[in-house]
Amino acid sequence: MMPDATHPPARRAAALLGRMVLGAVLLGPILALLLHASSTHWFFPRLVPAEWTLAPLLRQLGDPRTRAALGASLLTAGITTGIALLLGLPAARVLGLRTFRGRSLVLLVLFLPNIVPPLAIGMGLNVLLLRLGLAGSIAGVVLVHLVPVVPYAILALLGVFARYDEGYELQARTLGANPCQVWLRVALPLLWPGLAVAALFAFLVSWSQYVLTLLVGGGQVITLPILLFAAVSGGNPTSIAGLALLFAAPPAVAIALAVRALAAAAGQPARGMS
Amino acid sequence: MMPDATHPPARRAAALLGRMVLGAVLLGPILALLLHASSTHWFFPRLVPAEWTLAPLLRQLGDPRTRAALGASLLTAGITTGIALLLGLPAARVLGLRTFRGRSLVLLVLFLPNIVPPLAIGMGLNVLLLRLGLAGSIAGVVLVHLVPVVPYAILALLGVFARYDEGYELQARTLGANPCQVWLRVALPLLWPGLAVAALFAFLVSWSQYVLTLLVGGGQVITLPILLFAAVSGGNPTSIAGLALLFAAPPAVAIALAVRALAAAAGQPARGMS
Amino acid sequence: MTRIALTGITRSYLRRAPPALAHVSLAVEPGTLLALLGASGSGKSTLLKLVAGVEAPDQGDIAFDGRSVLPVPAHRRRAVLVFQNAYLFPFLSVAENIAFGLRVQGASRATMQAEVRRMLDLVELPGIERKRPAQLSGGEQQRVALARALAIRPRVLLLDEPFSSLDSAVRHTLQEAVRRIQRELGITTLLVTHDRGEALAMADRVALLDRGALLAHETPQRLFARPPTRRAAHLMGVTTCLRGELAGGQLRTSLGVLAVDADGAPAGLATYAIRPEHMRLACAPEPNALPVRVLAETFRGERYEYLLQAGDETLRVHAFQPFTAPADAPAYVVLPTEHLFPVCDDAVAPPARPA
Amino acid sequence: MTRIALTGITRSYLRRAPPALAHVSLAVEPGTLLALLGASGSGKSTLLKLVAGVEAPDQGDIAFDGRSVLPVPAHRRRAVLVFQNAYLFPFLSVAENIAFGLRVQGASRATMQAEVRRMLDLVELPGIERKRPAQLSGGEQQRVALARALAIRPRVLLLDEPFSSLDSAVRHTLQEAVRRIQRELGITTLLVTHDRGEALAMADRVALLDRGALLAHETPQRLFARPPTRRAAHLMGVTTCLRGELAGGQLRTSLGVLAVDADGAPAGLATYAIRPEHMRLACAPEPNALPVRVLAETFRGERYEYLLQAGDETLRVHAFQPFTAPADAPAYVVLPTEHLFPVCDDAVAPPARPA
Repeated sequence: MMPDATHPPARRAAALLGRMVLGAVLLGPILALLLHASSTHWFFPRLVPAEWTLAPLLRQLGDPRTRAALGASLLTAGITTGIALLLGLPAARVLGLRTFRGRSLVLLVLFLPNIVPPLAIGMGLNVLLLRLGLAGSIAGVVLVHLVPVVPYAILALLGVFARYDEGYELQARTLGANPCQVWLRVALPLLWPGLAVAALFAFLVSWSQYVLTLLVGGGQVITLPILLFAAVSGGNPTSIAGLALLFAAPPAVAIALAVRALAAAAGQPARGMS
Repeated sequence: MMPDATHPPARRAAALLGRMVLGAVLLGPILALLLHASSTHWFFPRLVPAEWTLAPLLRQLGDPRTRAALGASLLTAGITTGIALLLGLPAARVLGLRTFRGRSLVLLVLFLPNIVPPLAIGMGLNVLLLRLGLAGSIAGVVLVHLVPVVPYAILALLGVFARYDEGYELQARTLGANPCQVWLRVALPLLWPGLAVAALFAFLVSWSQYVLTLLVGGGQVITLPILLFAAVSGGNPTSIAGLALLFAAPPAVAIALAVRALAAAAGQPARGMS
Repeated sequence: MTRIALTGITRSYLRRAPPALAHVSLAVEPGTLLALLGASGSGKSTLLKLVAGVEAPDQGDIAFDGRSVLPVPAHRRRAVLVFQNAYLFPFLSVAENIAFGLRVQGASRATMQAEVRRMLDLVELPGIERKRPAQLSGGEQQRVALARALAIRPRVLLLDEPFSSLDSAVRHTLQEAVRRIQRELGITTLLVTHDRGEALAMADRVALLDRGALLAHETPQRLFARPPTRRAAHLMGVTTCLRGELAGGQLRTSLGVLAVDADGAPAGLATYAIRPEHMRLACAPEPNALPVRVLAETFRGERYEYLLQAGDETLRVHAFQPFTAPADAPAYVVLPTEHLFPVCDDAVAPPARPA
Repeated sequence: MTRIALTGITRSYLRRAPPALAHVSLAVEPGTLLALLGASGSGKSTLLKLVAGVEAPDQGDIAFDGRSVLPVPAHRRRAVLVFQNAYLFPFLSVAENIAFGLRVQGASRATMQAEVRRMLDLVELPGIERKRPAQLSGGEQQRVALARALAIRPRVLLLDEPFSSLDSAVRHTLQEAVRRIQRELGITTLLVTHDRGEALAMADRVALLDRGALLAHETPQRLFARPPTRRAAHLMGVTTCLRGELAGGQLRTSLGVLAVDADGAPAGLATYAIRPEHMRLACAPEPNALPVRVLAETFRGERYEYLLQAGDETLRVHAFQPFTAPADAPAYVVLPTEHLFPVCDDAVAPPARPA
């Protein structure tokens, strides 16, 4: 078979498509929000706002409620990410490196919580958490976030392990590396890019939870999406846009960085992950 | 290398794990909801309700608002699924069958809309749809649903195409099958199980949308999740449970069927997809 | 029985890379089997795809019985491919697989049944109509794939390394079966292979491909005994090529003077080659012997391999018996005149395609 | 120089399937190279993993110089594996790769630098310290992998098909290099291969493995010329085994009577084998000739293969010259007494492991 799949025009077209989608998805909404947030008078049918000012945006950032919500969001997403990686690494290793008959089944089941309406799961879990006294606490919110986050972490890590060759570890062992050295000097450098992507995925999925946080947090755990949605109900467009920008900017930056890192890695010749 | 990966105990353990997770995820919440919906008096610390009756549940089903929401949900999810498959098939074919340098990048970008807070995207798109006059219509809701649904459809189809060998099509062509016969007699039978799973994924992701529907539907497109969330705010536990059951039951049934079909396919010797 | 003629076939995949096939012209006589022999990347599979019609050449023409088939789409060419992977449709039974080509043409049920039985008899697997492909061994799958290909009465049979995933015993039996069937039906066949022995054993003629160029198109015996160029000789396993001044039936090389069969070749610089198994080690000088030092002896079962130093060249000699001479005794390698044959220097790379 | 002794090694992966290795006992003399020859599934790679310590046997003992190494974990055994895939760490330079084993032992910077240079000289790749693995060719990668393995001064070198992904010219050069280095350092080496020629060419002794059982453990020449059992003979390429009644130096088979070298063997049922290249076709009867019908002649380049019918058996004969006899003239196959050798019938399958 000839490698016509590596046709440069096709590759270039794919890269261009990627950039365009990336641009549209990341920059479009943020630009719109930025326009909203920095304007005071912007009504149909004007294409750009009549006046510009950063004052509303800065006012939003100075609000202690906003800062508290930012803290709660960072804390929840951070802890959730850490636990999800710890749980996901061994699971993804088994699922990615071994092939057994029920594998596709296990994967489907793993992913169910993301497919099954989160409302149904959230409410089912809420009954449990209420009885455990964890409802309304960060711990409870983290526990509930793990339900959709762990599958994402496993999914991201699966891709890494699908290309991971245990032979490197075997090789290192016979060269005299003890298990700890094998992990630090061989497995970690090989898995590093994939781990970073998985952490990013996990963080973002947790960061953007709204329904589950609301259900389990019961109005006591106020994360950014909760605050944002409250503002949406309130109806002040400038305040909404400010919060939305705050909410969307860190993920956008993180993703842009990850994409650049991945693109750089893709430019290098074959490594542990390509 | 010895195929110690196909070790029967490991396989059995994995299958058992799968069943347990499946049971916990699917049946747990539904059982809790069923108890709620069929009870009138159930308060802490009782483990089971004091009284049982199906009357509230049946009353809920007779409500015309419930029926209208059910119709809107089915319509939206159905159309979205159809379009997502039509868009996803060629995209997944290219991404799954060709390997090029930027491939992992394109995949990451494709999946961004599911990772990036949907709120940010929804609000960005809302501005656009408002200007197009599509806000508040089923068409607008479908368009917005496509943003998270298409990537899921592509992801599901990617798995199919990763194991798809175009050689079968080449073989059929040289045996005298015209392009239409190649598609109907070869590609479709090979892709069928994967297509079904992709459709299921797409339907469920659309079916369970809440935030995007609310943002773009603007209170005019009332799907089941919207009605359910309104009921949650209202606070009548029996009504909530009834709606939640209605909302969670069809996906649960569909997933159970898909899992059984996949398990049966996995039991057979290697086919187009294993 | 169909005659295939390829004329000036060129096919490029990448714009700036050398073409996969460059200016290849070949004719395959009706009812014969032509082996396309080459390493991976030689363009042999590309050639097969062009004949099948699943790809189109950039330049050149492909004709069956004198009529160009370039305008004919793959599904109407009746040129069937059989691959290394048998590509039996997993959702169909063996009978349904064999009948596939007839079914898409709209043949009747009775025709299909009769044809399936006939084809299964032909490939010596009677009675397995109802089995599923997954229940068959690798060799059986290839036989069914062959039956399926032959069921549509193809004009041309295209075999793309059909034996290379089979173990050697099954491979040999299947090679014999394919050769028997091909001769019985008199079907014009192209066989792509990277296995020299397979090409020599099965083909009426062998086309040697190298990096998109046709190096030789010969009968197996002639190609093996007298490859025409240095590169062709190398691909046929010749490791010794001696360059020297040819005059009066003698080749003056840097290693010594050899009597060769000049056969009317003009005097001047010439290159002669010899197969490793045609050289012989000796303890005493004789005609056409060169003094050598034995660097290494390797036992490889069927033969012994000797690595020799002659002047500043190393030679490899294959012998069927070990060479037993006292250490430090002088050794000679004999290059018999009847086994030395002239080779051309390689043609320069084919000219780039005119824009 | 380390002596390896394996005693009664058994290893099972699946509870109800036959074991990957059953009761294998082997000794490797210090400084020698033992080839483990077998098809896939013969257990040869498993054996290597057990010696390396990355897997443990179910039964039996592995000793280096008389001391059991079973309690020693893989990273302290100093038994280094080199795989078909070179497994060079892609995030390290060539020098860092070679120094890996020394670094995890805590060697000094100067030691590592000196050792890297020494090893690169040994594998004939001086000066490539700063290159990245991805910049090397397949053969160079294998050389670096070898250098990395040798840098820790291993007691035992374990080579798992290290040449099988290389093309034949590179493979031959690397085989010679490995053999030279192995002899120079006098390092006890196990080489796993499925390539008969490679095993015969490189090894001091060859262990023939088949479905987990050790069939033979011999020098290459003896194993090739006199495989001890039918199955071993089959694996060494012998296709003709004749069973008959042995009496007074004569074997009475269903095809005829053959004079054989009985050499004190008891009279009674016996099986004699002969290599396909040791038989010869003839036009007239002579001693030890059987009448045959020539079914097919196949030209395979280095040799001609004849498929013969003798009684109701088919024989395969390899000849280096074509057999030219008039069609329909009687033909005979000659089985020279000096090439007929007795083979044992195969041992019954090893007994199941006592529970």
